[in-house]
Amino acid sequence: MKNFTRIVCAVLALTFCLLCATACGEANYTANNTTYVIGSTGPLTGDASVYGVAVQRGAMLAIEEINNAGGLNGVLFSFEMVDDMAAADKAATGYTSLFEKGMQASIGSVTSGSCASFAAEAEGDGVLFMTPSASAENVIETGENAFRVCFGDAQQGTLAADRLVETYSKIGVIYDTSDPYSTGLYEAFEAQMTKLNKVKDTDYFVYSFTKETNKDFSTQVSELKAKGCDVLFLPFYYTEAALVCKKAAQLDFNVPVFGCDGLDGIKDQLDDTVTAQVSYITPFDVESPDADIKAFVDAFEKKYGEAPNQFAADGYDAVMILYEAMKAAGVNDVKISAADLADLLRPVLTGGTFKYDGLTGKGMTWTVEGSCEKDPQVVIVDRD
Amino acid sequence: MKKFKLKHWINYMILLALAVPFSVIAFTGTVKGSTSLMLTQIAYSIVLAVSLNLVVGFLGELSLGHAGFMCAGAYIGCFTANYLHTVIPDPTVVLILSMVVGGLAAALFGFIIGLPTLRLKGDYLAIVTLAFGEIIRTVFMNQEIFGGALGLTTKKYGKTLFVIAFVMAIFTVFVTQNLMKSKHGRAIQAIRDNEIAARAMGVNVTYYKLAVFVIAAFFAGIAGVIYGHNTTPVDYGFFSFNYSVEILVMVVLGGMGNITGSVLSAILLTFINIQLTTKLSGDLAALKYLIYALILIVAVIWNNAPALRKVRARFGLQRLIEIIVHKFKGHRLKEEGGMEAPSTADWSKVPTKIPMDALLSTDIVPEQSVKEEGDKK
Amino acid sequence: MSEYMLETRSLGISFGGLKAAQDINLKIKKNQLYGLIGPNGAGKTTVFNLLTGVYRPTTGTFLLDGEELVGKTPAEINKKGIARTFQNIRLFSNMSVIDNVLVGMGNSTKCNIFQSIFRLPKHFSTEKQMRSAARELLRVFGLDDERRTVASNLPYGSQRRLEMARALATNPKLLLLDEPAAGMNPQETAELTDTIRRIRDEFDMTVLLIEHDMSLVSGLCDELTVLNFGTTLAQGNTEEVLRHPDVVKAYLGE
Amino acid sequence: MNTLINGLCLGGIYALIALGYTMVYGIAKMLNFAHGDIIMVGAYAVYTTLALTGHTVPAVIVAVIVCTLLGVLTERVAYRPLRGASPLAVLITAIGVSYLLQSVSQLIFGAGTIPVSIGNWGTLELMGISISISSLLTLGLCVVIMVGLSLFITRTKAGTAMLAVSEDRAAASLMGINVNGIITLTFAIGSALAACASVFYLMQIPAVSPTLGAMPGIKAFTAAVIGGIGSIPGAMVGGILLGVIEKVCSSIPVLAPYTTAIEFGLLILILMVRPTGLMGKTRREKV
Repeated sequence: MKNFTRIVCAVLALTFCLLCATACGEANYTANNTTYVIGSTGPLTGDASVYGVAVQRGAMLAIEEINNAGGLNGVLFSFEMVDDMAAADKAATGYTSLFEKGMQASIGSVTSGSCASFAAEAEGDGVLFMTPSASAENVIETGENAFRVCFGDAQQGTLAADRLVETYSKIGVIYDTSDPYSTGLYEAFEAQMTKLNKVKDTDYFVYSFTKETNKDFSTQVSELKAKGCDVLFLPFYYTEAALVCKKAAQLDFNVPVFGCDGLDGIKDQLDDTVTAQVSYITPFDVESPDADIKAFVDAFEKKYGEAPNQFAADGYDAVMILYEAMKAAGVNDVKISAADLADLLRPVLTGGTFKYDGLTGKGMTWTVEGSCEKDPQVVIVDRD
Repeated sequence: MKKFKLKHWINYMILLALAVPFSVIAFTGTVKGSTSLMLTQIAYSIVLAVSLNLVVGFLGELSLGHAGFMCAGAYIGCFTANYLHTVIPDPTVVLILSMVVGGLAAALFGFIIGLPTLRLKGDYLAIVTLAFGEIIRTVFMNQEIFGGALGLTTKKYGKTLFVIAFVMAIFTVFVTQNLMKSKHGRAIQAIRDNEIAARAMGVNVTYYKLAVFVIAAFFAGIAGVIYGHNTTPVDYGFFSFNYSVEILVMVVLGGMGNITGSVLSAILLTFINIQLTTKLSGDLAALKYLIYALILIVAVIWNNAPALRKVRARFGLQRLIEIIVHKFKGHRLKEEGGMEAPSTADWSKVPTKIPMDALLSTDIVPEQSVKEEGDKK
Repeated sequence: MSEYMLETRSLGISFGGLKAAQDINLKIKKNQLYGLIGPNGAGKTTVFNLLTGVYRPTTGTFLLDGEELVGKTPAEINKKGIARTFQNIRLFSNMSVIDNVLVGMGNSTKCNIFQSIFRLPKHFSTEKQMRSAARELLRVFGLDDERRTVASNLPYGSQRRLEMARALATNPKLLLLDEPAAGMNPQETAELTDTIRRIRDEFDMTVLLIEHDMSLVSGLCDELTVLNFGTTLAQGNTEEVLRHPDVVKAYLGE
Repeated sequence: MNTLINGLCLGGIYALIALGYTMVYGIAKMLNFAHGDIIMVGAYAVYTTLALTGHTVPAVIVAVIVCTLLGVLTERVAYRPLRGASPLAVLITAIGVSYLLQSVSQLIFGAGTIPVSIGNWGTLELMGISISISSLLTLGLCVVIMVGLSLFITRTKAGTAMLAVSEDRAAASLMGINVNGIITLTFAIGSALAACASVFYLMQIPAVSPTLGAMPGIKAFTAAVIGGIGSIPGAMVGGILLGVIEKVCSSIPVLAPYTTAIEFGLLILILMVRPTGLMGKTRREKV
């Protein structure tokens, strides 16, 4: 028995040493960089993967464009993305692995829940990020280095309320109580409706669902039909919204459907049974005559064989903003640490003189809190 | 002086081997953020796996709601921590206090869930624990004070969290191991092996079943608080049935009723999991669940299939360890048969009767044994 | 001190309409070896289940050493002093032989769950005491050498003996043996007879046993009760009972 | 009223799935946790055949064949080696099979939700309420299948053999019934029912994803337990009860977020009062 014990001890001791060797890492992860590394996490699998993949493609396109133009003072850019499956804990793990791969600036996470987690990690290391699409209010509240490209939930919800009351008198609302994006939009919508002196259950009717009951919408739709609503407001993601549309068509309830940017992508999910008009708020219009947008759409279609959605444009913009800001700040050191870079970029972004004309809005500027001020370039996309 | 027994100390040795060098690094220099995250996850996985093993491996009841206890601990513990941060400046004190609160809260839930176990068994109990787990997380998600759908925002503890997490892992192993190697542990295992006989031997089944659920829930709650200090926000989606199954996979892989096995498989699976998450992308991520699925199926069939009993006795891990130990001891190996040691992963009801007895039994025909006969045909 | 160790007064139970046992009146004196026999389905094991609290009697009552035990749980009844073995062996099959016995000893020692977890001195003293008592008991049954074997790996006869040892470990006043000789060959049965006598003498025990093997019963028991269809057919001195015409008829047919 | 019809319709689907659970439990004495995922595979089969042929009828046939084969295969490979082992070991294997099916589908079809275009026959106006034809069809066919199944079990030789096996496996095998064959047949029928359920499911919810079967699976499992697992009328009652409750909850805004909690709460409540469900038989372990 003695011998056996000894051997076990020896094996354990050996593991000790091996583990120690791998764990000792100095804090300067950017020392070996030969390109500027921009990192991001997003859902590349799962129900929200359309957004993650779109952002990834948009960002890659931006990187390509920058590099083709010679990078920044001759130094190229690279982009790394880790799959977080829209889960907070995976976003944190993803963040640390990116950080240790030498990430210098980031476009954060794609979805709100994981971006909150990402932001908390980034705050500790002083990494600046510009999220393309995490719209929950708490995402940019974590610290001074958190910025975003898209509108916040509050802005969209308010806008939706304003638009809808213009044309419709009985608004049917369905929302997901278990999703931060959906509840954020709904709360803003409700607040605005109250401000507009609209009364719940006479001017608008609200039903809800959760992640566990997000498949069968027959009750919600038939109840709203019975109430005689003349429009459906669906502040959630397109997969579920498509199911609502189909259920409504099945029940012969063909009122217009209105949503926010989460509805981007719904086109592919609908078939010809759905005759209702579907429209949503988005700052990006694929068919815009704008030259920049045309160029982007063409390049995107050429590379990926399909038209970009708003998230691709957001991802593109986010990378471009970082690039422009780095240019404006005069960054000239490929081995600059993330925290130092953040200290350079922050004053530029919030200084007031830096403006960015992007695909998702003209004249973007950023508040100290990190939210984006841009012309409310709202497009209502009608399905063909 | 008593003889040094490796099997009493091996768990502590493994945990210390993992925790001590990194702690030294963490306190003297800098430890990588990813290493710290991974170690914390490993530590709370160990806490979860060992405590679930208490229920599944030792008490013999399948619990599919372990993540639910973790959820209760995470929400209540971290909520307390958020408040305590405003009163107590030292984060370590806050962490420890919140772990106690979170653990006790989860233990309360464990008590409530333990109650139906007194009337239910097997499959029925499994579905009830699953249901309770779902109820717990749904209820917490819908509370505005816990952040609603946004999740509960928590204050991260920092890179040395894993040190405390490992202290808790060691504490969990300490409690579980000492409990099992006492008269109470024997009573609990007796309930698993034969509840009717245990009752007849004066074992207070009610008391022990509740105690096991409460203790297991307490540790799951602590794991939840550690999770909450490691990841923000605390998101209800994390504590789904899938996570309960992940913990179950650790227990099954490590061997039912085998603490060392649980510790090792928790370390291994967490490590693999993190590697897969950061390395695999796209739909290949499904490979992770494919691996889990194969582990579950193969491990369970290997350990339980009646037809494989002989093969197991000859080639099983237990036999392998015996061969190694015997080699070192210099003893000659005992011949074949009767080699399955007490704490094996073998969980099956080994038929204790010979067929003769079924034929000779004269009173009420013992239903079970006849069935087993029938099954073999 | 009551005159009888066990006394049942018109004990009976019915499942739905079926009267599995009715009007059972046993009177067992201290230190007696008492037999309960009867053909298949006569309700013998049902009586054991009533006496150990597995079933609750629908009529009647029973007293152990003058104390009424009806309505108590199996664990409580065990603590009061009735221990049993099972017709279809119910060992803790994945536990070692000594652990099986130690489970039986659990309730006679006082050491709470916290004392055990935190390894307070009380834990060590009780463990030591229990272990030596368990070894003692195993020695009596010739199982001490196999104390580390997993119970399910024991040969059949040893499993039967272990069941008895485990039952005795709970320190009972009355021991109920359910077909201890089932499946044994004549030689093993002879040894068993010897063991049961030794139990009575060394542990100062009262034993009630169900058995089919008439040689065992006639060689061992002072008194018998014969059951048939849940009712008492005959009762009294072994030799007289075995000669009772109803009993002969029940066993051999007309 | 609308809610009630929606509930009945969903309940019918749950009941069909629950029948699969309950039959397998009654006869093989195991909980086939992977049953929900067989529905998912069925749905993918429907989707693929629809995409290839464009017709509903071959899609249904292919789905039934695929599911039946899959059910028999899982029984052979994963469950039969464990016959006679602890029921919990079997349950854990079943969970493993469930994960296996999900991850394999994800590797083949991707994790995303794919829309399926299957039957929209408009609505029927009846006394001021509009009911979609597909709901009526679902409800009607569910009833037909259930009645057919009951007849099969009580009137045919194979059916009575099933009953015999579920009563007492040993006795049945002594009577010359091929127990393994009957168990395989049970899995086949249960899986074929799952295939039917997948078609009805797609009529109500026209989209497939690898996790499609998980929730309906757990819900139907709950329904089977509520009704008393092993009892066929119990599965029907349980399924319909659960479907109606789910729909009633989501029609009341205050309760909607708690829908799942309420359903599971009901399960626990019923099990506390009747540990074997509403119509389950109590089995006592012989001592």
